[in-house]
Amino acid sequence: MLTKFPGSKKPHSSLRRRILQGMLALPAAMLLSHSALAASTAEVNTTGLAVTDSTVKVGILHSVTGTMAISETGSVQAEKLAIDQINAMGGVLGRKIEFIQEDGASDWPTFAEKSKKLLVNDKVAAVFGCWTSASRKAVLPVFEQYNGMLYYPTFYEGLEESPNVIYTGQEATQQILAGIDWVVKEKGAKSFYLLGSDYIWPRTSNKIARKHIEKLGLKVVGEEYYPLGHTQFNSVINKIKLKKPDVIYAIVVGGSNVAFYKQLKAAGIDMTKEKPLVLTISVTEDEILGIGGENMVGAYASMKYFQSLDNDNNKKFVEAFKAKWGKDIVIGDVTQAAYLGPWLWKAAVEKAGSFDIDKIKAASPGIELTTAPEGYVKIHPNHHLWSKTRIGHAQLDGQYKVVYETKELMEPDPFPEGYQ
Amino acid sequence: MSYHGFKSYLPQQDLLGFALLAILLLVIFPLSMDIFRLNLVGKYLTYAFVALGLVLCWGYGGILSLGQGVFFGLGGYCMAMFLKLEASNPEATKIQSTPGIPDFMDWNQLTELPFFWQPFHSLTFTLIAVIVVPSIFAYFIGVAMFKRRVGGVYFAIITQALAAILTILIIGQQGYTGGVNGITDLRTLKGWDIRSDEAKYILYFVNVAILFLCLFAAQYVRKSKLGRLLVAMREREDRVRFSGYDVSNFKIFVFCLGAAFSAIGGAMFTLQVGFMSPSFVGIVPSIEMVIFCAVGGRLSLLGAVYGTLLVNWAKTSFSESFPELWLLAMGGLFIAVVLAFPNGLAGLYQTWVAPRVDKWLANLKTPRPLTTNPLESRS
Amino acid sequence: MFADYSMAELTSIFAMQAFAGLILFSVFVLMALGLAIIFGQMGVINMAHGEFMILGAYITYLTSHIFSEYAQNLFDIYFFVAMILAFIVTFALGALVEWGLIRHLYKRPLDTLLATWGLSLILQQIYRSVFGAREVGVTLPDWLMGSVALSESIEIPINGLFVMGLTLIIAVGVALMMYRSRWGCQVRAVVQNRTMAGAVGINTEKVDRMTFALGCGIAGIAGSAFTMIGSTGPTSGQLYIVDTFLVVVFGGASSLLGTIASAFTISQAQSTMEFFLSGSMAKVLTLLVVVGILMLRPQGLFALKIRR
Amino acid sequence: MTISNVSIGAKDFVLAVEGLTVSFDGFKAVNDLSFYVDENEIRVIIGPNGAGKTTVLDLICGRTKATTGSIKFRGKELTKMKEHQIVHAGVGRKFQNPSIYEDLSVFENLEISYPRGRNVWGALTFKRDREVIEKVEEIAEMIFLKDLLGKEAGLLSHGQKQWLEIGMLLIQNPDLLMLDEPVAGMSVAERKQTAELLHRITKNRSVIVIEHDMQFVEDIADRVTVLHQGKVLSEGSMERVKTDPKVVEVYLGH
Repeated sequence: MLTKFPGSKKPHSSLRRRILQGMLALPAAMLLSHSALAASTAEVNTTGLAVTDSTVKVGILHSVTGTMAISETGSVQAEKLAIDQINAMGGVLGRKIEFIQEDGASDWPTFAEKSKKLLVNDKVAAVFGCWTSASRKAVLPVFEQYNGMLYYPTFYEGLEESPNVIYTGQEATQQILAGIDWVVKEKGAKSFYLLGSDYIWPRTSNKIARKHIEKLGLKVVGEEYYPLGHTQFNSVINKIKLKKPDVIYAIVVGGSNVAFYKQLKAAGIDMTKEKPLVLTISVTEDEILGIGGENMVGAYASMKYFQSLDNDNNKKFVEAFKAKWGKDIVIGDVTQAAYLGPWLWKAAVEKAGSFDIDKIKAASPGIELTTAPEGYVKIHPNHHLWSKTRIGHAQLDGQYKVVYETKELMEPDPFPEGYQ
Repeated sequence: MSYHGFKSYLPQQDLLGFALLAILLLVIFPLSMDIFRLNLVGKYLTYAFVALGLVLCWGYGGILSLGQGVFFGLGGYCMAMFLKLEASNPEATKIQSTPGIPDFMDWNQLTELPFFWQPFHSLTFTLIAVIVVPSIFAYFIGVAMFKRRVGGVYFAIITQALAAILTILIIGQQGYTGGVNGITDLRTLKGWDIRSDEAKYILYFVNVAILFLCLFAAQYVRKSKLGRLLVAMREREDRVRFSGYDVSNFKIFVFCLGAAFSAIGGAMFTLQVGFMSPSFVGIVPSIEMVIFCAVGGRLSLLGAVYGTLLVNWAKTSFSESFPELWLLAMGGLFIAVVLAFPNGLAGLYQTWVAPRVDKWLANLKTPRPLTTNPLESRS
Repeated sequence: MFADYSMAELTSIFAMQAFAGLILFSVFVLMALGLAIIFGQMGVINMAHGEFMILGAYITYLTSHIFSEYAQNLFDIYFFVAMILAFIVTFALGALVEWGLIRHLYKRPLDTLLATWGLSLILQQIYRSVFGAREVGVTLPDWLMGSVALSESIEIPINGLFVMGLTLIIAVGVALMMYRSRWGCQVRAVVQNRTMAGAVGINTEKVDRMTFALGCGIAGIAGSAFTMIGSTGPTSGQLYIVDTFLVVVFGGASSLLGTIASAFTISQAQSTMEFFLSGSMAKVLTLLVVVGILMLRPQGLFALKIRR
Repeated sequence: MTISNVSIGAKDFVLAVEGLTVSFDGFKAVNDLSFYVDENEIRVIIGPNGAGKTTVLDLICGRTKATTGSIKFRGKELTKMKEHQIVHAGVGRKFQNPSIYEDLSVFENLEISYPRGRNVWGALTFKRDREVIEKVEEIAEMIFLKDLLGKEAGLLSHGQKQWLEIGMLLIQNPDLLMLDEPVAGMSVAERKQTAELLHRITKNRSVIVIEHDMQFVEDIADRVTVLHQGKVLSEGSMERVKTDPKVVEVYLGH
């Protein structure tokens, strides 16, 4: 379970402690992984995956064309970086990772087609990919039918738990509840205006948010959805002005995001004054790049990772990422989650001592990663990650300053009781 | 004289073309491809239904619809609703707060099946609905537009707007439609697992068989007087009108027929791919389907099938090797077809290959004059 | 829904809402003007209109970079330079496209639609290769991004005012050009009778090229202006295309006045409905109403009854 | 195509045009026009360019809708009918430029005009039977195109195209035939043939002809109507019209 990053030969003392904890927790896994290193291909691969004595093939499946390419590019970069680093450390079970990249082209049926190609034709040992819920829903039956392994990076609405998927992003309750609790406690928020792009993630997330807000005895004064790609928000901004909520809870995505925040600023709502306060779960550093830091400054975001996170893991990660992809690049929540995918898979393979999907499935729950940029994460039996939720405060330079983080890891709860 | 004599609905050269296509689809592809590739071909062929409808509407009728995806989607959704209901039996959905309804309804706090989903428990109803619902929709659009003589570019843009409206509606009403995710995770048809390799083989052949039925139907229309009227209308709409025809009725008919074809394609898509998503209803796929038709040759039924196969094959292989270049290639293809080969593959075939085939056919049999129907010589 | 509010609040909200409608109106006019010229005067459907707009936006992005690198003290006025550059570049590209593509297709309007769609795909990919798949953030001078407080509760976004002013200038400019200048006279002559116009010595090819290029150039200015309110990415142009076409078609293709009237109708309907209904439904209803009216009156709002 | 003659007011007339006006954005192309056409009459309409001749035909056949006024054909009000209904009622119209289907053969051109299978179902189930073939051949003979039936219509000469269009009307056996410049662009020999053709085909129907060629007009006209600025300037036999000072003024005055 020693999953180290290159250059982390002298772990920080606290880091070492955590690694030691991890080792103590999983002595059996350690043994397995040691014995597996010497194992022959026939032993570690009983189901005919694309594994040779020296290589193992995996798939990367994201949109590099179409509207979603905007968001998915970061994930592709993160996954490639992780694969490079793993290879530099000697690969997985002594085998170098080779990746086959496919383009989902922002089109869900294409995702299904390509995932089938990766699993059936290329026999990849794992797939890192998908971004939107729709693409995941499209490929899910394929992964279940052909028994593949998908590492899915995006924060999403939950309501799903597949043995063939490891969800490396947060599900909705993890992301939402802590954020709302924080604005209520720290900022004294009493009324909320829920706003979103019109599709399943914002709608489900807002449902969870509304339930939680109402449970706290507070008020939702408006809830609204705009078609994906909508660019005119002046009317809703007027409505918001009329209702005077304490918090605008915004889950706007894609190109609409840019339009919304620019128009919000132009309409005289200065987010730094926090009247109303803007809390979002959809704007990562990636999106700010398009919106412009000056248009986003003052907003709060609630998610598990920010580029500015101050820990050694993250510093190394950011440094390596910039070294590979350019110094101006920014890293958002999903990008980091995508980076976890290959590492979690590596850990699972080593724990299982095999590339066999069924063994990876069985081995995955309980796997810990102490070297994750976001800090310590652990796979829950429901295949989601335990993770902390943080609140970031948007700065002029397009970065978030972390102003709060949950003390404990949040338990993933994809089917929240009473929130459905 | 060759002009009279009862016309054959399948003249020699067309017959040869149909036979070659049948051999390709029924023998060569199944023998040379694994089930994954064959299933892909099956998926492409569902788009060929749309392209076929477009040949009639656009190539013959001069009606360019940029909203054929609407009909493909409606057909596909009808089928998907049936399959989803079957997949959502109370046992499979017992963890839901309301077992027995599709999962996405449960997530959206629906506690009972909406009324318009009810009839989709019946396969018979579904099969009828697959064809009838889109046709009726097309009929209403057709009446509204063609009776008022909206045509050409206006029609194209209005159908495009309709595609946009329907997409927004489907995505917005996710409790009833599955929203942007579409209707996913479809498993069985009357207990028959449509995801197994065997089922995929069978569905492929069923798909090809239905495609041929549609091809024959289209060929019949093309060779009937209605087909000639369409050509006549495209050239001289006024003349047709002043020959005593209510032009709009013919347009409505051919538009509905195109819609029905598209809808069948949509239903076959759902069966073979296992889900249906609003991304087909939108503008982009609708225009892509026009290009399938244009590449094949807008006046050629067989061309529509070949064009669809070719463009999709190119798309798949291109995007596997050079995803970044795919859009450039596709854009270039659009422009090249429009500028250089307005009659597409079929046009190239007619110029370069057909004369030789004619010769060969003529040598094969006792020489006799071939029909000089200009339609055939151009299609 | 208004019971809880004071009269003053309501007044100011309505004032701002009316203003929101006007901004939307200006945005629509700006989007549609270029297309209206091309479609109305030439009968050509330019599906790449959105991509021309985005080209304008990218030019603005580049200009903002150049100014912040080399002429920080002039940054406040870079936007005007950017708009001019955007016009020049899109105008030039428009002329090139007309020469390479459109002029071969005047007799086949539906084919121009397909060819320009192909062009739009190519442009999108070029943007993606050159500027990256992510959206770019265009830094705007501070003075553009604030709002004017007319009263305590009425705030008007400056960029909205800017767009309105720009729209006014361009619309008036186009109208003057079309109806007062010699060039406009030639354009109208060519539209009405190409052969005859050629016969009396008008260089119809040149007129066509200039008309198309002008339409594209206006799209470029619009794109440049829209960096204030929207996103700039390879596929952002697609966001505008349906709305733009509907505005033009609804207005009656051959009439600039019609385009303006239709932009007004659609924008007011949409912004009012957005206020009272939810966003998605407002959009659906607006589109439905427009399509419905078009079915009743296919020639659009303003179309000349002509003798055939 | 027999229509019972029930009308009272227009009993003797095949066509009665009364008070017909159409305006295009204020410009009155046809202004309060009235005229009547008898059974089996050949009526020629002449007039300078822009007099409204073609517009009158457009109005009668329903291509343009009248602003006010009435057009009665055998007692039926045409202004309220759709184009194809007007054709069904027995009015046929030839356009100024030959309007034929160039991509179809001469045979198919005539066949499409054959008045059977005019609705969708009929067109789908239409059979090219003996009756159709005989009728097509008969008409083709009449319009001098018997030997060219298999030819693509686009390849015909200009004059042949004109004949083909006339043939397409004849095959419908209309009661009122309207011809817009049937000899324009024809050679002298073709003109003669056309005049002969017209005489032959007008045996049992009324014909309205628009024509500029005065020789041709004299050859065929029973009566002549001179239009000017959308109004009837003069009407009567060719002799009378030719000597009408108003007509001379209009034709020679400018």
